[in-house]
Amino acid sequence: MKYKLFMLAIGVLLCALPLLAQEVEEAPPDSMVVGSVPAIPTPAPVTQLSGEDGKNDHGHAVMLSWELSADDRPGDTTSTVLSYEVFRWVPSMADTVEAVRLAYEEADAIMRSDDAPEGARDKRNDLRTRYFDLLEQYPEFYASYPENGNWKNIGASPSGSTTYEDQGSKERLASDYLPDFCDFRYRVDAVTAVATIRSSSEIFGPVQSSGQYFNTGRVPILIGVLVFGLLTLLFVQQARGGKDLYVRPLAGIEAVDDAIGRATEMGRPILYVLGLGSASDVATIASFTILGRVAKRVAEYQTELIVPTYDPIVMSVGQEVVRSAYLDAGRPDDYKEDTVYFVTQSQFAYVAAVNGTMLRELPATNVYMGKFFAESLLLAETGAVAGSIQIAGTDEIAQIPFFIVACDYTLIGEELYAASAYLGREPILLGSLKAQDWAKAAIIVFGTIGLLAANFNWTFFTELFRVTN
Amino acid sequence: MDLFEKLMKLDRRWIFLFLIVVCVLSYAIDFYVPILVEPESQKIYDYVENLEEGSIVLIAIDYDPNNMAELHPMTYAMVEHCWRKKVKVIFTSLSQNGPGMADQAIRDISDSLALDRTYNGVEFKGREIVNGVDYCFLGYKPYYALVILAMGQDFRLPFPSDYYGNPLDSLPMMVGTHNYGDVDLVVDVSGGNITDAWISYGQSRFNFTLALGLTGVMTAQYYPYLGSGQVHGIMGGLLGAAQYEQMCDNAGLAIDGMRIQLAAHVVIIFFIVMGNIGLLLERRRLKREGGI
Amino acid sequence: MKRQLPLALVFVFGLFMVFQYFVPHESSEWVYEFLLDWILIIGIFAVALGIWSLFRVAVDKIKTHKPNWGYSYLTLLGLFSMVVFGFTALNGESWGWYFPFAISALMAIMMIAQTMATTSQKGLYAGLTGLFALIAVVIAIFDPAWSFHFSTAEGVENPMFRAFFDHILIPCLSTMFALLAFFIASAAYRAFRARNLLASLLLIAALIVMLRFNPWLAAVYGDFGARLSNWLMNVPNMAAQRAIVIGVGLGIVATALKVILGIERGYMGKG
Amino acid sequence: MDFGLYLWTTLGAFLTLAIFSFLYKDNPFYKIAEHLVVGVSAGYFAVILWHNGLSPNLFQRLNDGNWYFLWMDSTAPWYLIPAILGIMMYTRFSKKWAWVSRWPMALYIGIATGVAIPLEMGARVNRQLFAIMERSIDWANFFGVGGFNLLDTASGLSQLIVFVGAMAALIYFFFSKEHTGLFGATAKFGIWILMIGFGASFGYTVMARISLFINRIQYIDNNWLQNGLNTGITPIEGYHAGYAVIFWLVVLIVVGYIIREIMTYLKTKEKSA
Repeated sequence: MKYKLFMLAIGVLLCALPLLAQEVEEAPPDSMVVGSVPAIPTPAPVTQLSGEDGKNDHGHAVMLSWELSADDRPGDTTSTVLSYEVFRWVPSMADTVEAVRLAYEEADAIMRSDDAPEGARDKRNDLRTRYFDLLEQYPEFYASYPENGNWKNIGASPSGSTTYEDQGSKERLASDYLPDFCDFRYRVDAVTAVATIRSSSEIFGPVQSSGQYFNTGRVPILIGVLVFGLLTLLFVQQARGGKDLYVRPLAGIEAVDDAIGRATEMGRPILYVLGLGSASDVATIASFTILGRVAKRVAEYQTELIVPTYDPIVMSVGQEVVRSAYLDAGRPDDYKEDTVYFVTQSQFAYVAAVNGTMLRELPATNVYMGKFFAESLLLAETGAVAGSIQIAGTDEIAQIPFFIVACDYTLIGEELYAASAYLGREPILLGSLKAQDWAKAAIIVFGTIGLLAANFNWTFFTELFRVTN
Repeated sequence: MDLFEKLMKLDRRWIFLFLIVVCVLSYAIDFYVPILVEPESQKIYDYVENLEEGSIVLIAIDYDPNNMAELHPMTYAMVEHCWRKKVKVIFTSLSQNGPGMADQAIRDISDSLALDRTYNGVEFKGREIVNGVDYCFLGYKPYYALVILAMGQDFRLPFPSDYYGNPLDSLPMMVGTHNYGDVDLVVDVSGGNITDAWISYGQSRFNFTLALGLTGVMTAQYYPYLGSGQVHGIMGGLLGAAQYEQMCDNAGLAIDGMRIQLAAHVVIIFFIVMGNIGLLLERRRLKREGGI
Repeated sequence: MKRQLPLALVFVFGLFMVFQYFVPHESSEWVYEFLLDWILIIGIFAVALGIWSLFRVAVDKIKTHKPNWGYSYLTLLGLFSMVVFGFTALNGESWGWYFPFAISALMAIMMIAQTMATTSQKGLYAGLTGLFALIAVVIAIFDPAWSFHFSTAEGVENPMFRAFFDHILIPCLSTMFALLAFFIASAAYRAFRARNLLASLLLIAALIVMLRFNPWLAAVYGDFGARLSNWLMNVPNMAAQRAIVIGVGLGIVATALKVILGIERGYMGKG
Repeated sequence: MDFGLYLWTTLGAFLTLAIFSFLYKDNPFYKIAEHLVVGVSAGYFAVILWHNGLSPNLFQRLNDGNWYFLWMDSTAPWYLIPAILGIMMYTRFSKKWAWVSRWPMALYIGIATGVAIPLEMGARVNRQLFAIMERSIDWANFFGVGGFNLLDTASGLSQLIVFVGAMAALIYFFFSKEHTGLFGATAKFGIWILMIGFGASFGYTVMARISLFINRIQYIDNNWLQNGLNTGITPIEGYHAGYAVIFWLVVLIVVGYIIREIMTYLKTKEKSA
């Protein structure tokens, strides 16, 4: 918790610092001088300033680090250093470049306005070309150090911190663009409560920034994905070879078939809710597979199916799924385009409409599969009023309790993803369940070893799983 | 069919009706809710209660209109308590929409202070609240972590002048008031992660007494700090606000809301208990019938 | 072509996105951001399909006189009012002929719907459509008080757009949300019965945490209740969440892998 | 409050009560509110998506924000690709060409699932696994920090329960192994932990949900009743409009009853005719 807090705070600080730099610039240092503050001795400068290209990034960033000033002792209220100001040597041509950029922005705005004069577009394009040409020359400008340039405050770090990331934008048209492959030089000032009382460190440089082609901090994830992918392929292959795989029965899934039968007997429709996710949520994609099975069964029994949707893409994919299912069942003529229809993209308006549908159509069965948020209980309770059998499945942890309370069957978290494999009883799909089980077993084993390792201080083992960045 | 059997098969609409009637009635009728004060909010009250006249409390209004319902009552109760005790208050606001909240609170509470009131049997004469004497509103500055750190050196660093543009040294109460060392209590009323910064940048560095006013959903997350002593007291959600109002004997919005909250709660729990008793009786009856 | 190409597209783009995650370089990020824009843009284009579906279902209801068909007019009216208001804005303080325009434009659209819905009097409604459209166009041409805005978002500041948002949308949506207070009560009543061990555990844990917030009942167990409920939230609840998160993570990765590898084709209607 | 605004507020209050009437049963008032809000919200989101989504992400890139230049002189002409893909979605209007719309859909799903794989692996699996390993169990304070205190969430025992509980719950999610013997017993313990967790999180939400209802009561009271009936009286001071709420509720019920009577009368007349 504390660690998390600390990282959060540091993160917030890092984001805020570049902006603070401008803040500091705007207010001249003199206004900070307060008469009643007692005289402060000049603090000791920071030592061992060093910098390197930001690791595992897209470039445009330099990571600086230093040793605390002797007058900055964390926890000691008598220490005088309040913050560290970071300076970079900036060539004077940078001002010209910025001026061209501003001129470009202005020309761009003029061109976009309703009453753009003749030739506005050409003027803008010229400025743009000129600006990009200037950017190309940045390495030369920086190489002219120490001629034709001066030190510029680029940000500040609170006392007690020993690092600062000089991070610029990668967008060439942004005002805080930081060019790659330039020889940067840095200096850090230890600043006291009186901004004029400060001391500068030695100058560090040159250092260049550049982007990397491989993020070494994410190796554990890569290994995880590769191993898990191979396991899945292996078990799918095994299943394809005809190996019989056992799967434990899941009540919620067995209920689906019964529910469709019940609906047919009662002559009432089945309501299938795909949830509030978009088609880019994997939960919704899993739900499509289940919808396909349900629709096929529905087509065979010639029951009515109602699928109100929340997202237009989900609607389009859903229509495709249901149409194919009717085709597979050999009843393409029974398919109606409006089986899957769009309601609205507003959470509670959607719920209002679906709730109304439930009480008017009185479906025999309601199936909720996918992503659900606060509306879960609104839907499930209304469904209970309508007397429908309800089957739910979601991976949203906060909503599972409500479904458990209000529905007859609930697929908890991972079971939703297993459901599509279960319903088909196709060996290929079941193969991946086996892979998931192996992965869980591996997690239990690694977790146990890791806990032991933490207790015996075998940090090397824990570090194997650390993901940075 | 006895009562419990009926209850077991009760239409939910009776529950709804019951809930609506009870809620609307408890909103309309001003009845007394005995509020049990929990130690974590009692501690804050006691601390303020024991402050001497002329002490200074810093209240950080770090919430926006979204969390107003839960957090505004806390601010109202605390500030009124302080001012009635002639304790001075410094307001800051490290969330963007905070100044509006603070401004509104200051105006409303000043109006209330103009009236004679009796709280907990003590009579307080109405008095005028003067900017610079009774309070100072520093205003809003972005990058809260840096502001919190800078205020540890001197309030004048981040806020050379107050929200209304007066230089701090021109305000009588700020003369000689420089940093957290001159403040007796810091209260952070917040609906977001600014609280984390107050703990890790403010309290753990400058070691002042910190009290928190939080939304109900956040409360469980900050209990560990109570145990470690970093936080002196916590007011959690509407309940915490109501407790503070109760201790001050100054019923306000929180106790108003508490009446409904309480009524609804009792109704829900009543129905749960009845349902379970009904279940038990039914089971016993089935067993008896099965035995025969 | 019809079935194989989509699968190939899923495979190629999916695999690219998987490995892009491990390449922080600018060029890889550029492609990543560009592809995410594809998703966004395809999604927004599809909104027209959604609106079309909503429109057609409403018109169909009116046409076949399904139960409650009359209310469908309200849906259409609400939908197209927002569209008309959202793309027009006043140029100054004066309303000018804005309301006559808005009403005739809306009527024109409603008459289109009516023409589609009616079976017998198509000619009449088509004529009315033309008439209202003509009025709207004439006002639009000659009235300087307001204008259309498609490329900039002035319409969002239109007072009528704001009023519909503040006084129709917000009250309805937040009331719908507030119904939860009742549903949570009835769900608790129905489900919190100690039928078996699992139901009892659910009931007891919920009651402990609920009672902690009740000012009266808190008197019975005071501080203990607060600590117990905090313990429940931070220990067993934390364990449950951790397990579910891991399980869901594996489920997502497995499903996504199957989709990319073409093993699971359910989303194309092929299981 | 000026009259126009008062009318709008009355509409808001009416819709609020209309939606609450759903608690009794489905009725004409609810149907009015429901159908209206579906239309208005769909229109609202269409407009917002146009202005905030399509306009900056596509049009401004293709035509530099100016409608008349179109894409010919664009600085980012490659944005024609998603535009074409988006238009391909419209082949769904034709039966013959509908299959073309599968391409953008396939791209959509391919890109989305590809993004999800490493992201979910990292955020859910790796991160949680690391969180399990990161902290050693506090053996020194096994029964609570500074003394015997079983309810201390930082105690070694609590940490151990979190670990064991999470592992047992994971075992519950095993699909390909029968839940029997020791394995079954652990899985059973796992489902207990899950249920306790669900119960706690349900109980934690109750209070927040009731606050939503309080908020609605205050909306009707402060924004509508007090402003409309007694202008000039501030919401907090003196006047308690709760009685007025009851009054209006009664009025609504009576009016609703009369309307219902009329409707049934008309229906029977229709039938007899």
